[in-house]
Amino acid sequence: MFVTGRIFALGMLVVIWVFILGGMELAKRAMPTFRKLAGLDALPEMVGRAAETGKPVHFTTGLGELNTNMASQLVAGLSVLAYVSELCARDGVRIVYSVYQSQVMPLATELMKAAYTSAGKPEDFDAEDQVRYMSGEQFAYASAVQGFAERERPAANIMIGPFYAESMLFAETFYRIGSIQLAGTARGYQIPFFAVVCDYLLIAEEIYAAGAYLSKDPILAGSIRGQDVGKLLALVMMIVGIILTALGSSALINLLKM
Amino acid sequence: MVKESKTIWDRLEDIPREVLYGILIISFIMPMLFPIGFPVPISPEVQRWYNTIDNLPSGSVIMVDFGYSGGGEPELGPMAVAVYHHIFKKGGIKVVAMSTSNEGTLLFDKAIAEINPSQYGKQYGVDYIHIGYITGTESAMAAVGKSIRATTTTDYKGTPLDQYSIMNGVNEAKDFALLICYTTGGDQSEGWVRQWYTTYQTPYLCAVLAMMVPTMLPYQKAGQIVSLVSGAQAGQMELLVHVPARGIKSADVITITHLLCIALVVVGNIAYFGKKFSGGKQ
Amino acid sequence: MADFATIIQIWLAALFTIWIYSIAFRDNVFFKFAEHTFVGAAAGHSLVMGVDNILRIGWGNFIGGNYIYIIVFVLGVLLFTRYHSNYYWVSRFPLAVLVGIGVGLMMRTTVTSEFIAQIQSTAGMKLLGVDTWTAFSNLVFIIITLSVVYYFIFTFPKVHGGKLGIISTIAKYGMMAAFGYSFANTVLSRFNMIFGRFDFIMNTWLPLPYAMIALPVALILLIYAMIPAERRPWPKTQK
Amino acid sequence: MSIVFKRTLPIVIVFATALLFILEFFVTIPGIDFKSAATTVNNWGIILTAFTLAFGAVNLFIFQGRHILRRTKGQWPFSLWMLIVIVIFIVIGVSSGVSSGQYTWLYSASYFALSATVYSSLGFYMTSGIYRALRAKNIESGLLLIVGIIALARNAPAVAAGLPIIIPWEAWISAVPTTSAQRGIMIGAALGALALGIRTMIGRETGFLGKLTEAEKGG
Repeated sequence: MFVTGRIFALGMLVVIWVFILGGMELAKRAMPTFRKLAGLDALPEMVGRAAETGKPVHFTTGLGELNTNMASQLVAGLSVLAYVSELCARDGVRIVYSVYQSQVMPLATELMKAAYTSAGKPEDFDAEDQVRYMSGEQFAYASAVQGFAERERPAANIMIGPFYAESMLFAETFYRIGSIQLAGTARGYQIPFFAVVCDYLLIAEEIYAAGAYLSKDPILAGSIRGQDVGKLLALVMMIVGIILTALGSSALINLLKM
Repeated sequence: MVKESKTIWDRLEDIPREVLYGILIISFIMPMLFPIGFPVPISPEVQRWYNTIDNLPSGSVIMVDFGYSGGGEPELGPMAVAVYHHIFKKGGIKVVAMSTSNEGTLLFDKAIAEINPSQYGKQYGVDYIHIGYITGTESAMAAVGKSIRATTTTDYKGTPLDQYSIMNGVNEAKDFALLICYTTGGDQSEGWVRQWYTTYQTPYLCAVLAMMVPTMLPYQKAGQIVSLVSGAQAGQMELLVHVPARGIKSADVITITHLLCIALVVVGNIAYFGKKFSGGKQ
Repeated sequence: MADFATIIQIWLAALFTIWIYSIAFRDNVFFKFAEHTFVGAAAGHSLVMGVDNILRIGWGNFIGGNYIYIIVFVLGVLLFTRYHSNYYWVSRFPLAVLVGIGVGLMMRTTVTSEFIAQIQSTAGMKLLGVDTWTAFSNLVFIIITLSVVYYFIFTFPKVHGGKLGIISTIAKYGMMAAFGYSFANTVLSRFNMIFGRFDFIMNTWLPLPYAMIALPVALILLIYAMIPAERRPWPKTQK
Repeated sequence: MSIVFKRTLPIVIVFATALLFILEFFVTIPGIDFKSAATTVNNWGIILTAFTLAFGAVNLFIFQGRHILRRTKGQWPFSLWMLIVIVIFIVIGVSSGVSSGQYTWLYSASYFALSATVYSSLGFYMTSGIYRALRAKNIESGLLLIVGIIALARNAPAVAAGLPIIIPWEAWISAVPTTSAQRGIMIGAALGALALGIRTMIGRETGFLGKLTEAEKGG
């Protein structure tokens, strides 16, 4: 009936399935509380600095498309964009979003307009100036963003989404012109560059948490809750396993191999 | 606005990038013009890779994935070439190649031209073959693992597989004693762990770009990969196989340019701390 | 001596290489040309390889007696309805098959290869009965792995409160060390790639006749192209 | 009805297809041949993916075509050239085959050289990044810097040969802190991937459906 050697894995898959669905159901009733994310906490300060200097804030969500497996990172980036837009509207700071995906333009415009409206300043929002389609090609996009950075010298630069080889290019350019930077991506190869250059960092899964927290979407927040329970389970299994191994028993390891 | 006078530390920090690039280009060109022949130590992973192939029983069949793109060719090409030399020198091993990268078949041709298999008396279709680029990455791995012939009936040139003697009795993952993947993509290097090691426990050797090594390390630690090397270690493989080529040639350049990087970090930090301690805080 | 076609190929490849590198200094028209060639070539090549698969694998199976493949061809063509403003939804059916395969293949093995196998490997690390250095290394390994998993727990804020905050700090230190290592490895990768191109320029292109003359000419043209139009000494542009 | 057909049915297809692959892997039920069903669907997937490889070119034709029609200043000649390149690749690739000498020539002269160069050009930015940004600002960045320098030194073959002490240092950094931190990230990411898979299967992640009408969004 069950394939030997894969029984535990199947059981685990079912358990995780239950965690995720359960998390979503519970989140529909009450949103889970999130821990502090250092990167997000820095945002008001970053916007405040832009207000002092009178320079704009720059935002990018990197590459990737909404209909691929990069969509969830892109969506997380857009949630942060909405939040930052509201902060900027409140402090009277101009925020410019550089767009790579033409399909994201209308969505981002809506999000930003809503943010300005909820800050009580819908008249301050100028879509044409603030939502800029740069290019749909990686390096053309990168050089357009670089050009923007050098012309307008934004006080802050925020990069959240799926980033590829352009990550280093952006981070270095904005560092050079003195922008304070927050960056986050779940693409493992690019995190080190952001870690080296940027002032604040959202590491890997943190961007999903940030997106879920800011968007207050019960599906995403509940899904993260379910994953958290999965992580707790992983921790328990590892600790029990290490203790058993130290005691000379391989009971847990044999169970995992079932 | 008051014009601030620049301190030496400011100047040091603000070296224009064109100057930095210039220095970098020079440090690439000089060792190429005047080769030094620095020594290259062999690392344990490369040795383990070499031993794995060396210990294969005669008659084994290996699956090789040319999963790299042209961008990574300078790094992974020399590794692929050196390993083919080793396999052909050892003899008695059949190599079936496929590609999960859409440039793979073209890069296979490049590698084979460099290897010149006829010097070892090896023939296409008898000792080695390429069954083509197959789209879908993980779907391709899973499909080929189940049945090669249900997936593709021809090699990369369009000739039916059954016309080649190498394919006699070779059709699924269980027929392969070893899996080797050269790749520039995480989907490939990780995909083979999922679709072949996890499913069929095929021993797996993986060569990736140096920058991908860290994310792949947990697989090696968990025993899912026998040996994980970076293409940058091709020079070491060439030394073990006694066929010095492109990999070893880069040793001088890599040494000089890395020394430059270390120097840049040191100078950059001196400038940073110099500015900090000379009261140049903003 | 290489034949004429090969010489042209080398010249083209060499010029493209120089033009692409020029972006490191400044944007210019040669870079733009090379970049557009690159994007076009990538798209064209990808399409050609797709056709190769459809013909070699799909068609091959079809004429081999697997007539059910006609359904796949129809589904494949339906994928292109995504470009139609009214019938775009038709493309969802073949796309759903693709997404389903991807999700199924990923889920069934990820749970083993990236979750259970990693837990198993960590659980099997020995702290007793090994030499001191190994025990110490294993201890550090276990502490970092556990604290990094712990760090990524988001919805139980209490586990990060008070003194427990130290766990996240350890996790961050561990990850920073890992990122430093990755960074250095990326330098190695990129420099190897640069070496590959320089090697090509110096040992394949420059030995060809006239290449030594062409190189400085190409560089001067590039520098000229990098100067903004209004500041060029010639031709004078009207303001 | 229409929404069910346009929105729900694709999700049902996703669910059923994914479930087939999951069942094939984990269970054997006498009388039901999951394996041959999965093999067939798997091979279908390969052909379907081959069709999607044309999307890039089609997108470019639509997008760059607009530049050409509008004669966008400073852009349209490049757009035209890009489309010409695509056509050249298609004509040569399809007429003489991908393993032909002509196609290999075309590939080596353009795409191969270009992609190798484009990705290597990042090495330049990294150099200035190293110089300007790799600073020991606090403990975290200090740690990153020290590990980075040791790894850089080890990666330089001659430095490692002349200063063999760094070989075990680097090996330890690689085997202990790097592997363990990456493993922690991997365990978290695996759960994230599984959660994404589950959300896709139950129709809570609908990016692949493309644009949704207002009525479909409400569904």
